[in-house]
Amino acid sequence: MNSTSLLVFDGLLLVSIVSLAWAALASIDARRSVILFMAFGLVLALAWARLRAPDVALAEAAIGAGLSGALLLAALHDHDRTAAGVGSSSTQNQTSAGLTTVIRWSVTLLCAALAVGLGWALVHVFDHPANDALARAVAENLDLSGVSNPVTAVLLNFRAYDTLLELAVLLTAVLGIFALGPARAGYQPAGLIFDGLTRWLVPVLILTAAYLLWVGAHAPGGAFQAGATLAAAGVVLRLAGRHQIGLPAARTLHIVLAAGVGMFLLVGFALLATGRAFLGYPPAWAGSLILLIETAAMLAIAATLVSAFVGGQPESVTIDNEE
Amino acid sequence: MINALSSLLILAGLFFYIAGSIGLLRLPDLYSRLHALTKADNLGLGLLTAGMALQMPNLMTALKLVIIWLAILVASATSAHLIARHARRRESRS
Amino acid sequence: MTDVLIILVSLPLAGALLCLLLPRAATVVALITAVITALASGSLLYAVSTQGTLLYELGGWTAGLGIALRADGLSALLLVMVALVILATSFYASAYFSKSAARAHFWPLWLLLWTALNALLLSGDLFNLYVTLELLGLSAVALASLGGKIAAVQAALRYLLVGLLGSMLFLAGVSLIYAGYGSLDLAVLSRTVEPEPIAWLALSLMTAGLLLKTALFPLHFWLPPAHASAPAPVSAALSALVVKAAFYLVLRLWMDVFADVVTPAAADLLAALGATAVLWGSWRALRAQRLKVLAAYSTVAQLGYLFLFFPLLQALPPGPALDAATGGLIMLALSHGFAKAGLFLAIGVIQQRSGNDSIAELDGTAQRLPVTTFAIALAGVALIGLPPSGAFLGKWQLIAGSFATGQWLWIVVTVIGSLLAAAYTFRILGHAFGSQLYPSRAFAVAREEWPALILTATAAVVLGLAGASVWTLLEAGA
Amino acid sequence: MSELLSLATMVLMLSLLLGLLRILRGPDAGDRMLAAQLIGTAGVGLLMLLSVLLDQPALIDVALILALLAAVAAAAFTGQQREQRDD
Amino acid sequence: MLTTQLLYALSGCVIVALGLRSALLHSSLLQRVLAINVMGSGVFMILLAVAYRGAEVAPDPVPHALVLTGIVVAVSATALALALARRLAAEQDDD
Repeated sequence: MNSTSLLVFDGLLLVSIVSLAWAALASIDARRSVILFMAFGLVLALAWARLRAPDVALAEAAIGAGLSGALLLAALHDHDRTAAGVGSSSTQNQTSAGLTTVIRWSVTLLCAALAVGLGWALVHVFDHPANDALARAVAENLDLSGVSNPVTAVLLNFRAYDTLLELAVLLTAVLGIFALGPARAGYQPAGLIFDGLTRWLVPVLILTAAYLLWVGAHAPGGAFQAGATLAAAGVVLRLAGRHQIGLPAARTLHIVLAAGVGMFLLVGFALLATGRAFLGYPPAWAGSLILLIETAAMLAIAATLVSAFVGGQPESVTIDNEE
Repeated sequence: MINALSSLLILAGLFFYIAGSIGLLRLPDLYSRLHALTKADNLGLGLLTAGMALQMPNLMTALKLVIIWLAILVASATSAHLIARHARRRESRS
Repeated sequence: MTDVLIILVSLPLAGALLCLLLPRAATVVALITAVITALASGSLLYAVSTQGTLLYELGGWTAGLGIALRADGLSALLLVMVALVILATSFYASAYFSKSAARAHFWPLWLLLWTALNALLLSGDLFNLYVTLELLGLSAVALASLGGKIAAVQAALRYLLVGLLGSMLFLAGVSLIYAGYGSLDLAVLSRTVEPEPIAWLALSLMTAGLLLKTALFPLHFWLPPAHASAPAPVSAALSALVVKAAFYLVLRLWMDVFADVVTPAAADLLAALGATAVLWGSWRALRAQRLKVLAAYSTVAQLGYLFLFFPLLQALPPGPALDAATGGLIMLALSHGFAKAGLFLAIGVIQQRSGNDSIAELDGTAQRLPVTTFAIALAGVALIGLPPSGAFLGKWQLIAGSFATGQWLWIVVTVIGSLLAAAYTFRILGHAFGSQLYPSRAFAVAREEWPALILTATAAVVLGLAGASVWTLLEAGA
Repeated sequence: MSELLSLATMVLMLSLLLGLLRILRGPDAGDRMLAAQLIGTAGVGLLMLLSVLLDQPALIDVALILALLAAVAAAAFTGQQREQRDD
Repeated sequence: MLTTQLLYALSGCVIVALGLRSALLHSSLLQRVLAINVMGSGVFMILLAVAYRGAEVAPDPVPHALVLTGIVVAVSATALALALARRLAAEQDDD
């Protein structure tokens, strides 16, 4: 592809991204916003692919264009059922009522100034040759990391601590959701066509998740993309009105949700006990330990996302109280 | 030979993409637009995939392309069916 | 020895998992975790005082490629405050939630909050700080919504959205820093950051995000509803610790990493906002009808004082005077942390006994709940800044520094703010010692009353008496 | 061959933009969902082409996930159309 | 200077500003959640543009990893926000 046609491609892609963002945010109709937002995620995945970030493109395709959309659509449905929902402005109308044109314009100007400032600073940065010290350090240590995909090496070895805390964020979110009350009511059993889709789609999603987990060591992929894909299988089952959506019951669900953080901690403590640094894998073991952690993380991510879609603990899973 | 066949398939795929997209934009009502979209989904992507598959280095990648096509096919069939039903119900209500 | 840094993060995290997996034993597990983590925090403080700044490179990778944890005097002191406040509050919470169905949800989230606080105070990496901010924000929101009442959920939702916006601004700043300097490690950045547009813009974005989270006037609008409608132990942690964690980060960035980038005018702007916060927050606290609302507005005011130090730290030349002012700032932050946590716990006791926290209906509290009333009085001593409280030493340094740099305005603000604090404290006590007895006030159990007393006594007496050692520690850990 | 693929990229981009117009114009949710699907189909095609043009075999995987999740999104959208059980 | 890098980075700036404006001005809850997500995508675009090194050179993997972490954190926060909104709607319905 020659550089001119690539430039045209970039221009058109960016125009669609910016106009989708604009339209999604400008719309007053909540349903319209959500659909536009899903399309926005879809086109973003193309941009990430174009920027040679296939790992991110995979995650965006699975989460940005897929699961976030499913979550938002489910929230919209609640909105339809109850008069005051996510789309309504009832909680904030004291601010919107007092919002004068002056405020509106000054905020707009401020944001425009921010965009200009950011752009100007970045132009300034791009004038200099890129600072490659960190990228080079990653490349030099890649052999010791146990994987050959540099992004996986950063996520699960060099900056594994970020990933540990990120899994803690996921756990916090799902525990917060559980604390808010029972799950949504389920969906009605699906019709013939939808059922056919389910039968075909669910096994393919599960296989794809396993493939992404395995391939992540040496090519784009990994626990997050795999977890999101696996979660998509649960979401489809839920939408098809199945009771069994792959989420285990009660105590087991909690174990799976805790598995990602738990496996990280177990490995970390074990290495600490053998006199190494926390999460300082011995190079010979690094590959296997990373796969172990990633498998647990994938299950935890999938269970978390499905639980978030379900909107709470499935009925039988409520924690029993002594009282 | 394979290259020529592949090019032919891709060109044919592009034709249906164009036809489907223009149809989606220009046709007057939801049903005909739905019909146009199915062209782009089923035939456009199908032919494009077939053309690309001929050029793929290994069987695994070609297999992935087939799954991609099937997934789009199923997605399009399901949503087309349900969107049409939804629209029909809405019309009968109003 | 430096292993204690990662232990301080992973221990409460492991405790949270255990509480989740053993819901019946959650209270016991949480209390044991709290005691051990508090001991570890103490040993960190000791290690910093003997060995200076500690560094722990995670995964054995050099900082920069990997993520480093760092502990100096400032972070060690705040860690110990976090540990003591959470330890005392945990004992209180074990009684507060003993009959509540929310208990099974509370303990895992509570320990996740602690994980986030410790991770934030120890992190030496800019992007890692973003993740800890999100962990802190989400766990705080989940805890604040535990009340389940409509007001609590509504306040929690606004709290979440404000917090997310703050994190996003912070992340935008982090991205600019990575674009400009190619590193995320704070130590590397403190050497390489130059006073130039990209650093100013990045620091402004990060600061704006953090000011939202630390609720500096006029970005405080979300704080009173969130802090006033959460369960009492959660309010204590939110007011004493969570907003202070964001403040710590502002301080770290302005005085340490970006010290060469900050201009006096910017420091003056923060102080001006702080001064407004002192006056506005104190005034609203004085006008409050409910104890929790009073305490929440008092937090807005007390955070304002902390920002008054910024122009002093900017203007003072490196040397004893600067160290003294820094110590004063930390003393004030610690003192407020202990006092405000204790105050919220005391209010919780009153609220659980009488069913509400209306100030007008406090009469008789002094006879029925003497320990709690005494705790409120001690908290008042610290909030006003009377001797021998830690706040007295802090405000003394604030005034001394203002004298030294000729910034008289901050002295006036401090005096007016303290008078207003005295007014609202005596308003509470005046009602509490009122003679009319409300029949509903029964006696409380010790587990509920004593944590508040211990915390407020720490603020009002212990910190003041142990003041000198704080300054020594800061020098050791610098 | 590369010229043909470049041409194909442009054609699919055009198709995506037409879908964009429809999604902005509506008028109702069904239309928008159809348009989103066209954008998805064009996106999948574009990813396959980019995979060859930019020499990034992994983009085929991205196309695969996008196609599968498009099916999930269609299910989520239509799942809503059915009434929820009130239990 | 790479034109591609610049184009994507500048678009990222515009998206950040669009998201921030809506997050500050919008009154509807869903719109605010979407706005914050859009703003995050803009930041991610800046990060990935910074990582880009041209069509022939492998990009810097560190920002890729940061963006992946950011995406997962964003979806967690979104899920919690939607759950809170659902609970709020249910409570308001009861009144």
